[in-house]
Amino acid sequence: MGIKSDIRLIDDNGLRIDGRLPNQLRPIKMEVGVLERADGSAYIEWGGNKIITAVYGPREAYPKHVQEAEKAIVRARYSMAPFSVDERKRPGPDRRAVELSKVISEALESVIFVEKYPRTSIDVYIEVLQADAGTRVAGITVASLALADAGIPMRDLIVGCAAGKIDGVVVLDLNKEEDNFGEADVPMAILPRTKEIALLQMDGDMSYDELKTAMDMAMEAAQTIYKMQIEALKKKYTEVV
Amino acid sequence: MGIKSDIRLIDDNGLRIDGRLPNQLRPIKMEVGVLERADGSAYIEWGGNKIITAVYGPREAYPKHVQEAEKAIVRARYSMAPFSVDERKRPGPDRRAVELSKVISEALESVIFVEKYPRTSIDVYIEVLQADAGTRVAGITVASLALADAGIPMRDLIVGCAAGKIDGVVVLDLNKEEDNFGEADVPMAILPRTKEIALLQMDGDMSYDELKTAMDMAMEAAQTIYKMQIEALKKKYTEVV
Amino acid sequence: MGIKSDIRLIDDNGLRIDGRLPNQLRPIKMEVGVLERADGSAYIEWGGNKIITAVYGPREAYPKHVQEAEKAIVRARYSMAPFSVDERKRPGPDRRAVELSKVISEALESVIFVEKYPRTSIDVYIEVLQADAGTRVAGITVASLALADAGIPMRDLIVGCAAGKIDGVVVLDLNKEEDNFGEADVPMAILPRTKEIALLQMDGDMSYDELKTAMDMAMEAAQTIYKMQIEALKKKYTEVV
Amino acid sequence: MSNSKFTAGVIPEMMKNYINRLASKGTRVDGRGFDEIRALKITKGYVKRAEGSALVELGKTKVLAGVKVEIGTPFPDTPNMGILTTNAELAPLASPTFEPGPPGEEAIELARVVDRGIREGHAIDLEKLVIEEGEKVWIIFVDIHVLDYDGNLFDAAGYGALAALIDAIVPASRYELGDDYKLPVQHYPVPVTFAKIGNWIVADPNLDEESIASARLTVTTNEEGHINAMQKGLSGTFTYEEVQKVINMSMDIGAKVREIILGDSDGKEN
Amino acid sequence: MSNSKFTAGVIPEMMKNYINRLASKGTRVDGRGFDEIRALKITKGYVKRAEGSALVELGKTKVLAGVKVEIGTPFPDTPNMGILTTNAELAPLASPTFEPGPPGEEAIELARVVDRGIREGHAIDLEKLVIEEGEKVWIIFVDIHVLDYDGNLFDAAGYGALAALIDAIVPASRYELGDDYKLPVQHYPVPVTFAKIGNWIVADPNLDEESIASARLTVTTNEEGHINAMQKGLSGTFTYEEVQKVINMSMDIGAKVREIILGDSDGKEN
Amino acid sequence: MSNSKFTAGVIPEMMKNYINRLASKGTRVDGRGFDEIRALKITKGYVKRAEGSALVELGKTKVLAGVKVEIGTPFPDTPNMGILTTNAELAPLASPTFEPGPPGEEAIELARVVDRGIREGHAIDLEKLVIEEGEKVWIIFVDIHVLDYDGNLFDAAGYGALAALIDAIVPASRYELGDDYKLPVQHYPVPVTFAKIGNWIVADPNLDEESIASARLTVTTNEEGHINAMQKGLSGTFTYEEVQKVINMSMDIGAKVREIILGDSDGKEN
Repeated sequence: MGIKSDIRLIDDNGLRIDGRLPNQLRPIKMEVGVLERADGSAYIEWGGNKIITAVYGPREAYPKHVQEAEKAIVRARYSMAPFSVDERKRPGPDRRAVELSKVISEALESVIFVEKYPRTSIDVYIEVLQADAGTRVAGITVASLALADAGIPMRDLIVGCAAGKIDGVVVLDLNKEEDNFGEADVPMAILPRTKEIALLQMDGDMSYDELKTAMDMAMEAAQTIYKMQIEALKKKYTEVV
Repeated sequence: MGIKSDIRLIDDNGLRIDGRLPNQLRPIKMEVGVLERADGSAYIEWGGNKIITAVYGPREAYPKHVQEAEKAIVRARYSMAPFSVDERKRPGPDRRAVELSKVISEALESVIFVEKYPRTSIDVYIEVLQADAGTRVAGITVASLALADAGIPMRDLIVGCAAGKIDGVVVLDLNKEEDNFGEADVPMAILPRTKEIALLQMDGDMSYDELKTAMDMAMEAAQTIYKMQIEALKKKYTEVV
Repeated sequence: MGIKSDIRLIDDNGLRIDGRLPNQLRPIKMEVGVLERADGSAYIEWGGNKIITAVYGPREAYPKHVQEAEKAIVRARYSMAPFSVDERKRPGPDRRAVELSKVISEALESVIFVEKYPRTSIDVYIEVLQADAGTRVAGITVASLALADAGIPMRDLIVGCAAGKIDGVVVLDLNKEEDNFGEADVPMAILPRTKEIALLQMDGDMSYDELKTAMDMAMEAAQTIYKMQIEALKKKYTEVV
Repeated sequence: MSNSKFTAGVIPEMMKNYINRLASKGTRVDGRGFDEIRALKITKGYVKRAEGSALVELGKTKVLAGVKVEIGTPFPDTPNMGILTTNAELAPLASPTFEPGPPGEEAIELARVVDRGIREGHAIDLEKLVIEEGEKVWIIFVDIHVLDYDGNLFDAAGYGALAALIDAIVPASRYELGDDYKLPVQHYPVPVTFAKIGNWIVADPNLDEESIASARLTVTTNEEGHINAMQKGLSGTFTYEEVQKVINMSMDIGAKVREIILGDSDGKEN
Repeated sequence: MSNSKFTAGVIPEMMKNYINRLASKGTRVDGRGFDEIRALKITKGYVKRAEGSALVELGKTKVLAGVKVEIGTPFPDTPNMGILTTNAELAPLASPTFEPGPPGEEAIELARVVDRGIREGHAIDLEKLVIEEGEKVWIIFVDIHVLDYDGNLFDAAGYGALAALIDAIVPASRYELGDDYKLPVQHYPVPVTFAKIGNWIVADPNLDEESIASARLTVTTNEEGHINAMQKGLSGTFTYEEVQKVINMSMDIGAKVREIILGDSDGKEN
Repeated sequence: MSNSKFTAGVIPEMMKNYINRLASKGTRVDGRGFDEIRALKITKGYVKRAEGSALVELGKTKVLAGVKVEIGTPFPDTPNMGILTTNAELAPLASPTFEPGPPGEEAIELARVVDRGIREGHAIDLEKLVIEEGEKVWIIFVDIHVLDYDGNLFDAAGYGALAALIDAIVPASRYELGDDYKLPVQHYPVPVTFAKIGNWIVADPNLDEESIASARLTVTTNEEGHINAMQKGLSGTFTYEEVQKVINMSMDIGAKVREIILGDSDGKEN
């Protein structure tokens, strides 16, 4: 967070640089079942983000020594295409991608009935084709749909959503400029029915009250996103039937 | 191909910078059975190229997951010594070497009765000790001898030969300067008895007729090289007996 | 060895820059059993060196293809912490560390009854936390204690000690400045009871007689260090009882 | 090495016989003629953050190509030329047989064949990409991202790369080097790939066909009917006559594909 | 991915039951209260060759943090700031489950969480580390070396990093840039980690507790009571209320730890 | 680590007994005396593209050494010295036990022992390789390429490196820095390696002997009878007396080998 700058992120009317209110999400569009070869797949456009996900599995985990005797392992791999960002990203996972892949894997595992598929892996590939801040939460949201599309049994969908602080104001769903020049970001993943928190990170500087407000905002927005997920799934499966 | 330059590659008498006619090969010298430890080996000098090859196998393929249940795998590894070229080459395979290893492997496999040796590998190591253009076709030619020396059953020898275009003229067997400043190169590998084409690459700019002429030239020269291969094998095995 | 310089390493009184006599060791302090998780561990301060070692094993060797049917493999891994030297060392083994790990492994194996534990590995981790020349011989000395602490059966302890040449004089146990600006270094590892030589390296420039003197000096000092090893072991095991 | 990564598991003998039987009747699994390619859709400008991009759908094969344009130092031996560099990633989301990790030999061959077509076909005028001779030039990064693999990546990637280059701008204004301008594309080399199945040769093989093909040949030709690149693959062989036939077909098909690449435009205004 | 590397083999079901039974009585394996951390000892100046260092003993967990300070080029987008870079190595001597080789995902996460705390908490005033704007700045290398792993590396590493920075000098004289001076540390962000075991939440989990925990949460707070970083881990979940409780506890514990970090001093005179 | 890579499979107990029986009679598998090395042939100038090269045949062991000379920046702490760098590759064509891939510990040890001999023996006058102090120096790349492995790579590689350096020119004219000139070789350090088999010590062990040796010792001496480098290997030990004996033998054998290296010349005129 927080390259200092003179850019004003909130104008006199309390609007953000893309015209949103503090608690307003960017436009979100999801589509389920977009790939031929994957066992499950989904695509999301969330603000300027374009992310495609594929799920393979449950399949025999390979190499063998990663197998676990009593459950499936969930391996999410978060990856950014070289051309998805302003400055070309060298192919291959950097340290950030390794960390995100780990926390996303753990978050997704929290909803999957892994004990049903011992010795297998459930591989979730999250490819960021165009990046505009909030890729990890958008990635979790769309990965959840791909898991559903692959028929992986889950106790709930999972919704990613972030809130943060810019120009001293707590706001929902930071875009790229807000992420670059803002003061804090709080990415979360939420189980919408039980409101459990499966992913929670934070960086920046916030008071306790600000953080509480941010979490409240993200948890409320999660319900909205959850409805969109359901719609996207319905659309696919209604069309099919 | 094709760094632009003022260098004339063909003189007024139609001769090339090394004095060759357009359809003339560089001098070629081959020797079979040059290494102690390898199952088969051979050495070639072709123009300024010096290349040594060793064959190991058929031997149990390792690591196990590369084994194929119904045939041997053929793994050629094309490699240039660091001092084989003007500017020192860093050790280890670069992208070019990976591609050449792949197409050479496929070309060699076309003549080997791989179905005789399931679960094994036939490893062909091609080490370029001194490079002077045309290393891949010289490498295939000498690898073919090393395979024969190793007693690997083949339906034919295989001959590598290239043709190309320089100063607008189609010529056989480009040397280094011709390769650097010429207009096109067409490396081929040919089964001399059946005239089948096992390797074919091309880069540069050629009309259909030019390409046809180049292919004709290479296929004719392949017969000459084939005779040299036979001689080299005879020499080894006559000496032995 | 041997960056030329005007630094005088021996003064008019025959004393070295740290005040030692030619055949004098730096202060040495050892402690056995310093880590919770390791099967055996020990710590040494030797001049400005601080080195900690851990031993794991005998345990099933992994990956399986490194197992040997008739003996344990001894794998020492010599490693320097990034902050252990003046210029930060990039993490991960460099070529020097690979070589040292190999010769240390071989030296340690010479005293271990490896044939008692077929298919296992005995892993010895030597972490240099602060470096001040002579790390390999200090590492062997302390590794020997960690092996004893782990209960690995050995036919003798093993003692590391170096001698060398500075300003034309043969001296014992070079420190960092002497190592940088001196003329030769002879690291050795010695079985103190039988006086066998298990590690011997040398670099620099020495006459036969100088080398002989250096070896004599190191072998004599080894007996002193051996006594300290015994003391350190006694201290641990007396305290326990 | 074998083509194992490109083989989606074992195609049963049955499938092989079926494809061969169809071929003997002059048709293919999906009803195409031998010299007919699958439906081709190209969406230029798909990725806004890239300087140029194109999503290629060739049948069910999906490839996204992106172009990034940055500033760098020219190679010492070509001080008066920009730099072109091509990379391909077989992202594991595209096929159960693709694995994460650094590019394997398939990805490297794919990138190099695409690169060779563009480079040898002089698609881009690299001499127009010099900012300061010997010091500063534009580097063109072409990245091929395979999203869904249903056969014939060479062609899908080649079309994507060319379309993305056509779509691309040189972001001069970002570096205060004047106005942005279109990347100087001067030729349009187009690859067409053929597979040999039994004694038949088919254009644009799909995954099933690739899986049982004995040999593969890619020919890249330009708008003048010249040949710029060829790449034969797999362990089977071609006869001389087959090669000539393939080259001729590649020119015909290439001409049609070129129209689609040039004509299509979506997203960004060009 | 699973947390296999951090699990020291299979903890028998028995152990799990035992820890749960204790928890239901409000206590823990080693007798601590839920919000009580293990004995903490910090030895600054442990490594003389480093510009700053600290040996942390948190219970039986031992971590050595070292700071090296060198000269380098600033990042193009922050020409007026020094550079902070954090690295962690899970040296295989520290645990039978750590393997030699490049940092795995655990080591990378550890380094990044430590880095985030220091960076977002503005522990160091990076603007004071510029030698020549846009050209030359001080690079601060923080290296975390785990020596003995008995649980809760996040906190041990975080304490070590902060203490080593406090201990560190900028070696200006070595480069003939004036006198050495203390590294400008301006804030003191301190992480505190909690594990969820059954329905209980405990601070500073030891290895046994970590092995059976369902979820983990690290909260880094500074001396003003602000939150600078959070990191949730493992495949379990927290409720909203649990998170609020954890944040509050982290501030209380953090304050006490901060005193230890600031107060303690060994070796080097500061 | 064990010497598994250098062991060509299991030598049957029988072979071991046979070699030992011969040794007790003062002879060896190939009829040599204990202090006798195999036939040594050195062909300088083997690779024309290299600045220097030498093919070494030591019995059936074949090693090709090449020297490349390029321009680079000196190390900061030695601004007035050229750079020497030595690399060895155990090419998989040389032995069924060598595998493709980056250099393993055997290749690294080999390169470092060869390097140490040349460097500590001051074979090259690095101070004569400065073009512009602190800015530009000649870098000498010595690359050892093992072609056929029948034992004792240390010596074959060491002879090849020295011979290739003697053969080498500094290609000044290529960089418009005046005429080419011979690389300034000023000393001739020569390694000789011994193996301990049972209680016997033999010079220049072949592969069979290496396979059953318990310890190995390489001693590099120069033309003045000084010792420049030693390297003991394998898990056996030497007595003090054995070491003294080996050092003495290494001087005698080294002197003879030095003549061969200096005398022989093939290919390039020097």
